[in-house]
Amino acid sequence: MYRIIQSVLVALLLLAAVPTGLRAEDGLRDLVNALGEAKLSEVDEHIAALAKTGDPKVVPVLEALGEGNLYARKADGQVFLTKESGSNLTLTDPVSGESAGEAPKASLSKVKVNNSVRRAVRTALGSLTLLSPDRNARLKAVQSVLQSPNADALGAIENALAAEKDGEVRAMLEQARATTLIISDRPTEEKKEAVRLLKENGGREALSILSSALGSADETLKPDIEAALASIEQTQALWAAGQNVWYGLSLGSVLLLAAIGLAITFGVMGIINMAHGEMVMLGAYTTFLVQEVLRTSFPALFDWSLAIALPLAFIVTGTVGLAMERGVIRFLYGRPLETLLATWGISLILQQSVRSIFGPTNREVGNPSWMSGAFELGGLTITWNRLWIIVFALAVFAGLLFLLKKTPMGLQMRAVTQNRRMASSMGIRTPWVDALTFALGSGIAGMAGVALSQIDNVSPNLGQGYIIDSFMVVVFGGVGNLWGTLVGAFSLGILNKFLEPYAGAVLGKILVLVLIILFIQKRPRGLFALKGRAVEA
Amino acid sequence: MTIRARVTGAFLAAVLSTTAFNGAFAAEDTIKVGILHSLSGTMAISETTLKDAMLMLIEEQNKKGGLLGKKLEAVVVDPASDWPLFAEKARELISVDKVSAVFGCWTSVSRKSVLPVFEELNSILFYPVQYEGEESQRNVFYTGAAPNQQAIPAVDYLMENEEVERWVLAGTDYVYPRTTNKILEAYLIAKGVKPEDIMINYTPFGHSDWQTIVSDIKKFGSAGKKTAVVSTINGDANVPFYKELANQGIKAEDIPVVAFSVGEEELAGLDTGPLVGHLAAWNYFQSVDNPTNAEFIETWKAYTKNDKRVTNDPMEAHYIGFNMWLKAVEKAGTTDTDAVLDAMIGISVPNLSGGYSTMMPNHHITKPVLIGEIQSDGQFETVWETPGLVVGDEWSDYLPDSKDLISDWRAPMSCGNFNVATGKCGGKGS
Amino acid sequence: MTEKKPKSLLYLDGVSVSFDGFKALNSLSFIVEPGELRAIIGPNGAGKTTMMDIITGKTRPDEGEVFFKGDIDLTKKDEAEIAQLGIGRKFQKPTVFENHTVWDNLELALNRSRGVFATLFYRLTGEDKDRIEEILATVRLTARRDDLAANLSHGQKQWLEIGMLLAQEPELLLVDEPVAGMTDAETAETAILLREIAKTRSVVVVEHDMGFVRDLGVKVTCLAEGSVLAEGSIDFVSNDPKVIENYLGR
Amino acid sequence: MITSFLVKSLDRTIVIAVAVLLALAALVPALNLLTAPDHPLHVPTYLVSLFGKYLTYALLALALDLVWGFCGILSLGHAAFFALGGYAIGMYLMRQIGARGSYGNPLLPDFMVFLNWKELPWFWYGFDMFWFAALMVVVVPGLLAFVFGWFAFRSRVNGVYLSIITQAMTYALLLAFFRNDMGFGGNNGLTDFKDILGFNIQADGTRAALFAASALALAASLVITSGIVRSKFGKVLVALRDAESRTRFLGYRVEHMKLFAFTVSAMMAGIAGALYVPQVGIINPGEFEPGNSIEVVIWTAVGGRGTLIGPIIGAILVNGGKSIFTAAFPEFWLFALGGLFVLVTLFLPKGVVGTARHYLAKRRAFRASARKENENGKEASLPAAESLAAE
Repeated sequence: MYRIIQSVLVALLLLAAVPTGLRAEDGLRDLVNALGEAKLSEVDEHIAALAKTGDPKVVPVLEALGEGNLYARKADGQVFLTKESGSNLTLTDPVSGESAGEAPKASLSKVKVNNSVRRAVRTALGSLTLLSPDRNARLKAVQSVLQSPNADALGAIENALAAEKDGEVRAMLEQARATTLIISDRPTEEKKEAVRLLKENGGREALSILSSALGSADETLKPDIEAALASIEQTQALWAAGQNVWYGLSLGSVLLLAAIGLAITFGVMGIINMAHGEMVMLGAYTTFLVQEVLRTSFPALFDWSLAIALPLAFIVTGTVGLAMERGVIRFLYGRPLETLLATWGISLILQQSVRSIFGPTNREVGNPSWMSGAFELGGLTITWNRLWIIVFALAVFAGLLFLLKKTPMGLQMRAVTQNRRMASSMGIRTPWVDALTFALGSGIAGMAGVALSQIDNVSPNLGQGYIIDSFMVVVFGGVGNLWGTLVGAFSLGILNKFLEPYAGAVLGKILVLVLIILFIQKRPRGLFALKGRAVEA
Repeated sequence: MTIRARVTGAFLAAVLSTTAFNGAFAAEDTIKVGILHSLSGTMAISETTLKDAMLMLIEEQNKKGGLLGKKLEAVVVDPASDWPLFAEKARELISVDKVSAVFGCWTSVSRKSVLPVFEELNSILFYPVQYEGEESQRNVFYTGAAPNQQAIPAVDYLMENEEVERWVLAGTDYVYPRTTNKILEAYLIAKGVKPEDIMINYTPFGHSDWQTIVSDIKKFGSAGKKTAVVSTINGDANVPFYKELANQGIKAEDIPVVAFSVGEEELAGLDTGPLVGHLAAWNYFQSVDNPTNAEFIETWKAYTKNDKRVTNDPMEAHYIGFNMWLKAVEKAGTTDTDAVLDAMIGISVPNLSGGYSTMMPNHHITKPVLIGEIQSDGQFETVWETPGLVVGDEWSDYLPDSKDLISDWRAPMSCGNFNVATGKCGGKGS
Repeated sequence: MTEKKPKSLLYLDGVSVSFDGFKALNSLSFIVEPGELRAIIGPNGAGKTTMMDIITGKTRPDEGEVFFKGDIDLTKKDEAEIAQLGIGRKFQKPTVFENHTVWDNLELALNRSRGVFATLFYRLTGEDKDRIEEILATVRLTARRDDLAANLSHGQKQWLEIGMLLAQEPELLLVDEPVAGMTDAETAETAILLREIAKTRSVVVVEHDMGFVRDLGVKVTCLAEGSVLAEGSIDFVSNDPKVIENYLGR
Repeated sequence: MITSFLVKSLDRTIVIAVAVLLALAALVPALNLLTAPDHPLHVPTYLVSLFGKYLTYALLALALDLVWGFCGILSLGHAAFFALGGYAIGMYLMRQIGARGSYGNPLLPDFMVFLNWKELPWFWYGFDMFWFAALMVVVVPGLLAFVFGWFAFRSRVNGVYLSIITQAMTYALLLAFFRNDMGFGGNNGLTDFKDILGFNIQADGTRAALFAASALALAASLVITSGIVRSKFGKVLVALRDAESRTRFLGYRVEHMKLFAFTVSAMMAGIAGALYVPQVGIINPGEFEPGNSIEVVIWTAVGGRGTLIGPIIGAILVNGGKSIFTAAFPEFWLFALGGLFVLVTLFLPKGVVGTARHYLAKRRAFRASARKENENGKEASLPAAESLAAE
C-alpha cells in the first residue's frame, strides 16, 4: 500500500517539476552529488540544504537515501537513485528522473546512512510533504514531524494548518504545532496554550516533549508544565494497569495454545506426552517451509502463508502423532508413567531429526503484514500479532469444545476415555478412536506451532521452552477438563504479568511456580477437579 | 547374578575398546585438534557453526600441506550443552585422544567447567567468544572480545554520535551481562551520566514474553532525553525481543538498541526489515570489504554447500586463533604445550577485518572494534570503527577490585592475576 | 432421639453430604449397639457406600454428628486414626496387597504399633506368628500362606480381606458386599464366618443378596435416597410397602 | 534392633553387589595409583573420575528407586536434591580457596568480588568447616523434602499431580539459582575448586579416594535401602503403592510413611550430589534442569524399578552409553539414546534387571514344576512367588 502511494506521489511530483528552470536543476544536482562525497557526520547539513530548496524533486532523493538506495558512481562521483536487479543496479537520474541504465554493483559506492541521517531525512521529508496533495502522505508527514519535533518546522506546520481541510490531519497538525511550539522561542502565553492542548491529548509523546521542555522553560511556564505532566502521568498509570491485563491475556493465550493439545493427549487420554513440545516445533517448521516456498515461488501469496500453513501443520503433526500412537503409545495404555519415558525418547529423536534436516540455527518466519505493527486503543498499545493470537487461541478452544461435545467423533472419544471396555463392547472401535484422539491432540499442537512461530524462535529447541509451562497449565486447571485449561492458562498469564513489574521477570516466574505448588495442596486435583464419590479400588 | 555380571563386563569392555580404538589412531602420524562445541541441547544453535568452521579451517590447512609435515586430524565430540559433560569430554580429548590443542566452548560456564582440566593436564584451549573478562589462565587463549573491545566503544559511539543521555542496560541474568553492565554502569557514571538515567533489567534464559519489558523501555525512553538500549540479551531470547520491539514500533531512529550477542547468525532467523538501524558492536562483520574476508566467505559457502550461510565474529575468532596456533607450532617446531605456550605470545596473523591481530602477553588479542547497523538484508553495515587496534583488557579498570590486577604470561612474571598494588601474584601455585 | 449416646457403639445423627448438588446422604440417623450384627440393604445410589466413607473418615459430612463409643467424634479424624480406634472396613471390590504374600498381608494388618520406626525395626514375635497362623486357619488359607495374593481366586481374596480385618482386631467391622461374585457354597460359609466374628464384635454388612441377608438372620436397615426407609427384622422390612416400592419391587 | 535390620537387608544379590562395590573401591584406586601408566592393568585417571561420576549417578538412581519403585512416588525433582547436596559441598570447596582466588580476597569467592559484593551473605557462614558442610549435604535436601512432602502428602497429592509439582519445585529452584542476586554464582555456579580436606582436588590420589568414597557410599546406601525395603516398613511402602486407601484403613499413617521414604531418599540424593561435585569440578544451576530429573527416572526404568540393583546398572549403562556415543557419533547419539528409551519401554517394561529376573524365575518355576511332577504332585509352594516377593 505504502509503495503504491509513494510511486503515485513521485509521479505527481515529477509532473509538477517539468516547468522549473534548468539553472535550479544544476544547483540541485550539485547538492545531490555532494551527498556522495560527504562523510557521515556531514550528511545532516547536506540534507538540511536540500530540504531548504523546497524543491519537490528532493523528496525521492531523500527517500532513497533513507532506504539506502542512493549510490555514487565511483568513476565521476555522480549520485543515482538505484534499484536492485540481480547483481546489477538500475540507475535513475535524481534530477531528471530518467533512467540511466544499469551498472555493476562494484562500480558504485553506497551513500552511507546511519540513524542520525535517517532521523534528518525523516524530519526533512516531514516538512517537505506537509503540503502534499495526497492526504495519506500528509498524515505520514505530520506523524514524522511529531516523532522528531524541530523548532524550525513550526512555520511549515502553521502554513500547512492554514491550508488543511481534512479533520484528522488537522487535529494531528494542531498537536504537532503545540509540540514544536513548546520548544520554539514563541512567547510564554502561546506556550501555555500549547501545554494545555498537549495535556488534553496526553500520551507518551506529550510526556516526552513536556519533560524535555521542562528544563529550559521559564518560571511562569514551569508550573503549567508540571501540572500537565502530573495529570498525564496519572492517566498513564491507569492505562498501565489495563495494559498489564492485556499482556496477561496475551501471555495466557500463548500458554493456552501451547497447552491445549496437551489437554487432549495428557488431560483426556492420560498420556504423559513429553514430545508435545516437539509437535509445536514441527508446526512452526511447517510454517517456515510454507513461507520458504511462497517466498521463492508465489511472493504475492505471502500474506496468506499462515492460512496455508495452518491446515498443513495440522496434517503434518497429526500424522506424526498418529504414527507415534500406532507405533509406540498403543502398547503402553494403562501404564501412564511409561509413556513419559517413551515420549521423552521420541522427543529427543524428533529434535535431533529437525536439527539434522534444518540445521541447528533459528529459521526465519516472517510476520504477514496483517500481523505486523500495533495500534493504539486509548492508552493501550495493542500489537496485531498478539491480538490475532488471542483470537486464534480462543477459536481453537471453541472448535475443540464443539468437536468434543457436539460431534459423534467427540462422543466416541469421551466414551472411550471414560470407560474403554464398555465403549468397546458397544461397538466403538477403541484403537481407532485412541489413534484419532492422539492425532487430534498432536495436530492442535502443530497449529499452535504456527501461531507461536510468529513470536518466538523457530529452532529445534522451540518445544522445550513450552513443555513445562504446558504441563503446569493443564495440571493447574485440572486434568481432563478443557475449561480448566482455559481458565488456568489465562489466570497464570495474568498473574505472571501482574507480578512481573514488582518482582521482575525471574522472581515473578518463581512466585507463580510456588503458588501452583501451594494451590495443588489446597486442591490436589486442580482448579476444575471432577468431584464425586469416585470410589477407590 | 550371572546376567548382571555379564552386562557390567560387556560394558567395561566397551569402554576400554573405544579407548583402545581411539588410541590406535594416535599411532598414525597426524596432529590432532580437539573440537569441543555443543552439537545438541540449547547451545547447539550457536556452537554447531563453530564446529563446521573449525572442520573447514583444518581441511583447508591440510590442502596446504598440514603442519610440520603432518596432516591435521579433527576430533569432534558433543558435550551436549551440559557443563559437567564439557569437563568430561575435555579430559577425554586430552588424555585419551591426545589432542595438541582444543578449540571450543561458548558459554562462560562451559569455559569455567573445563579450565581446571586444561590446567591439570596442561593442554591448550582457544576460546572464541566475547566474554566478561576477569580471567586470564595460562592454558587458555581468549580470541573473543573482552568488555573493552566491544561494550565500551559501543557506548562511546552512542554517546558521541547519537547523543544518548539515558541508558537501558538489558541483559540475560548470567555472569557476562552482569559483569558487562557493572563495568558499563561504572563507566557511564564516570562519564557524568546520572544514576537515575540508567535502568538495569535482567531476564531469565530463553525469555520469550517481552511485552512488559519493551513497554518499560518505551516508558523509560519518554522522559525527554535521547535513550538507547545496551543489550546483553543472550542468543535465544533475542528473536522474540526484536520481534516485540518491531511490533511495538520502537524504531532505531528513536531508541536504538546496541547488542553484543547478536550477529549475522542470529539475524538469519529474523525478518530484519523493521530492525534497520539497530546496532551491534563486534570485531568483525561479514560485510567488511577486503580480499581476505571475501576469500574466507567464499570458502565457507563452498564448504557448507550453502550460498546463504553467513559468517560471524566467533568464526573469525577461531580463524585468528587457529592461524596463530599454526604459526606458533611452526615457530616452536613442536606441538608440545609448554613450547607452544611460549611461542604464542607476540604471534601476529591477519584478521578478517583487514588488519593484523597479535597475541598479547595476557593471552588476549588485539582487535579493531566495529559498530554496525542492521540492514534489511540481514547484514550489518559498519558505521564506525576504532581508529586503531584495541588490546583486550582482561581485568577491567572499571571494577574496584580488578583495577589493580594485570596479567603477563611471559617469564619471569608468568602470572594471570598480578596485583600491582601489593606486588603479589594472586592465585599462583594453585 | 431418646437413646443415650454412651450406650451405642456407633451413633450417626442427621448426617448429610452432597456431591455437586447431588444429595448422597440426606439427614441420615443410624445406631449400632456393641456386639450387634446389622445388615444394610438398599438400591444403588442409596448412600450405603457413602455412609461407610463417612464412618471411616474418607468423606467429611456437610452436617450431622458421627460418634464412636459414645464420645469420640469421628468427623474430626482421618482414616488411619479411625482404623486405629478399632473400625475395620472391607471394600466392595476385594482389596488386598497383590504384590505381597498371604502371610505378609496378614502381618501388615496385625494390630501392632504402626509408626514409621516401629515398622522399620519390627521383628516377628512368636505371639504374632501364632496369631497369624490362627487367622490363616480361620479364613482357610493356611495352604496358600506363601503365595502372592495376586494369585488367589476371587473368593479367596474376599476371605483374605476378612482375615486382614480380623487381624486388625476391630470393635466395629464394616463389610461391603462380602459375597459378591461368590459361589453358593462360599456364600453360605461366609455367612457362618460373619456370624462367628460377630460374637466378639459389632459388624455392619452391606449386601444386595437377600438370601444371604436372610441367612444372617439379623436386624436389617433399608436405605434409600440417603436416609433410612425402614428398620427391623428381615421379614418386617421386606413387607414394608415403601421398601417394596423402592427396592424389592423393582 | 539395628543388627536385625541389617541382617535382614542382606540377601544374595545385595551381598554380591556390595562385595563388587567394595572390591572396586579397593582395586580401582590401587590399579590407578600403584601401576605404571603403560601397565596392561593400569586404570587411567580419566576412567577413575568417569566411573566415580557414574557411581554418584547410580546412588541418585537408587535414591529415586526407593520412592518410585517401592513407594510409587514418581519424583520428577530428584535432581534438585542432588544439586542441593552438590551446592552444599561446593560452598565448602569455595571457602577452602580462601585468599588464593584471583583477587586475593580471603573471605569472598571471586564471583562475589567482581560483582561488587561487600560482605559474605549469611547463608555462606559455617561452610568453611567440613563437618558443617557435610551436615548440610543431608540436612538441606532432607529438610526441603520434608517440608515439601509434609504439605504434599498431607494434602494427598498423588500420581501425576505429585510428579508435576516436584517438577515445578526443581524448575523454581533452577530459576532461583540462576539469579545472580541469590549469591550462588548464578549461571556459572561454583568452580575453580582447589582442595578438599587439605588435599589437592586435582591430584590422582584425591580422585582415587573420591572414587572409593563414592563406591563405599553406594554400598552403604544399598545396604540401608535394602534394609528399609525388607523391613515391615518396606512392606507397608509396597502396600501403599499398590492400594493406598486399603493401607489407610488398616490404620497406617500413609503420609508419615511416604514422608520418611521421601526424606531419606532426598538425603541419599544429596550425598550423591556431594560426591559428584568434587569429581566433576563444578556445580551450577543446570543440575536443576527438569530434564535431568527425567533422565534419572529413565536410568531407573532402564535398569528396572523396584529392584535396587537395577537402577544402579541402569545409571551406569545409560551414562556409559552417553559417554561413548557423544564421542563416537557426536551428530547422531541422540537418536541412539532416544531410541534406547523407546525400545526399553516397549520391550523391557521391567527394565534390564526386572526382565532378567522374571526370566530366571520363570525358568526356575518351570524346573520346579517339572520336579513336582516327578515327585508325584506333592504340595509345593511356587518358587516364582518367593523370588518376586523378595523385591
